[in-house]
Amino acid sequence: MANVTVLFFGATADAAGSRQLEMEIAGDETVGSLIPRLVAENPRLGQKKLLFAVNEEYADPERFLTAGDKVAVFTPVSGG
Amino acid sequence: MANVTVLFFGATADAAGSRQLEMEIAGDETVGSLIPRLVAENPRLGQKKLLFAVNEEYADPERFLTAGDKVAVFTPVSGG
Amino acid sequence: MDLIKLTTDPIDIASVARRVVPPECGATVTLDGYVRQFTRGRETLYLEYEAYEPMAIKEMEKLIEAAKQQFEIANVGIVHRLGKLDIGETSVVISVAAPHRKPAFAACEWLIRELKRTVPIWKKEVYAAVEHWVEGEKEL
Amino acid sequence: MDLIKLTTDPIDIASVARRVVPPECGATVTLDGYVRQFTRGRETLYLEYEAYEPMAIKEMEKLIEAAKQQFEIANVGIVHRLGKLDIGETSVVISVAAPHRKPAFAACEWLIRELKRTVPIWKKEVYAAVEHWVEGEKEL
Repeated sequence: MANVTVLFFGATADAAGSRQLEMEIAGDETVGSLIPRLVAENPRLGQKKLLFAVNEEYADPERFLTAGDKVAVFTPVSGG
Repeated sequence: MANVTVLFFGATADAAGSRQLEMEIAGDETVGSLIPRLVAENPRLGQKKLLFAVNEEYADPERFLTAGDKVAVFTPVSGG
Repeated sequence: MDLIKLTTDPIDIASVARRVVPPECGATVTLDGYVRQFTRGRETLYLEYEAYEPMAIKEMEKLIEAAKQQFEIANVGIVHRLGKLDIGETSVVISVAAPHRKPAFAACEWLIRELKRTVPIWKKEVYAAVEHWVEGEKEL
Repeated sequence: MDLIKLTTDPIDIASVARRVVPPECGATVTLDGYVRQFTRGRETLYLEYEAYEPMAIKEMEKLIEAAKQQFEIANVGIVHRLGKLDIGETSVVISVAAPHRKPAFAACEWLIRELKRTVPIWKKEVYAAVEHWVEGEKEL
């Protein structure tokens, strides 16, 4: 059974009510296929423009996931 | 008898061997008419590109002088 | 020597600006970004910054690398504050040292624009009665 | 509040940069000019700066006035060092605070270029064996 770690920051952490969780992935799981599952549990996430990173690098929704990946889900950045 | 004060800075002070001197002016004296007299006494001044100020404002050689004026004679600036 | 740092301590801009100076340089351009009291007429009480720290460090390293490819510059320092910031406190300092000042200005301006676009840091603005996370920066 | 100063003391760039910050601003851009060790391959031992002080102050006031006409900026600080400066020491600091960073960058770059062109200050470069007053600045 393969798991990934999902990380939230700022507005997505508020929406998800947590900063980190573990999710089980299927063999052909992508970043994009993970999102509806996250939104189903945390509807407020669905109202936001989301960006993704896998293992600390920006990633497209098409990116395939493998066991142990760290998937970060966040809104457009606003540092500076 | 009307006098002006001539001020030198940096390279012009080195060339003139002084930082300040008094000069008598004629009734129609200009900045430009003063210069040959200064160069005659300090030939090294004649080798330099010179800029002028009268009473702390940039002035053209055509500028007429009156008693008590402070005439600054200097090379192009190099601050910063 | 480059400098990249995320810190919850106040940032001393001179320590960033002077840190990046090498002997062949003559100019350092520094951007000091700080907490504005009034934004679109609304009064901010304070800000909170949060980062995805390891990724933010990596993204800042990439920015410095890219800036050195594009501009004739020597060293770059980027320090970003995290946590709670009061009005007027510095949130980010970017210093660029270069032999000549023109590329230092150009690189510093490019770096702050790209930092606001790519480095995973988020700002929460806290007003008198409400607070919200800023999702993307308008002024790119 | 603007700041104009000529000083023989070392310049702390943070004290200039932070002095000009008003509550409606969000960015200060600072140019830190300092003594380069090598210029065109030649090693500088130290520099000496001299000013026509009252006129230099007036010219800096005019520059700040002109910058405020052209750019959307709030406050400007210009501090120029005089006397003997060792390698790496700051000769000039120009800080421009603005509500938004773009005009701050543009104004700071304009101010240093104009300062080098118009403010009556002269630099003497002292090398290992020779010294000469710099008459006009090449890099305008």
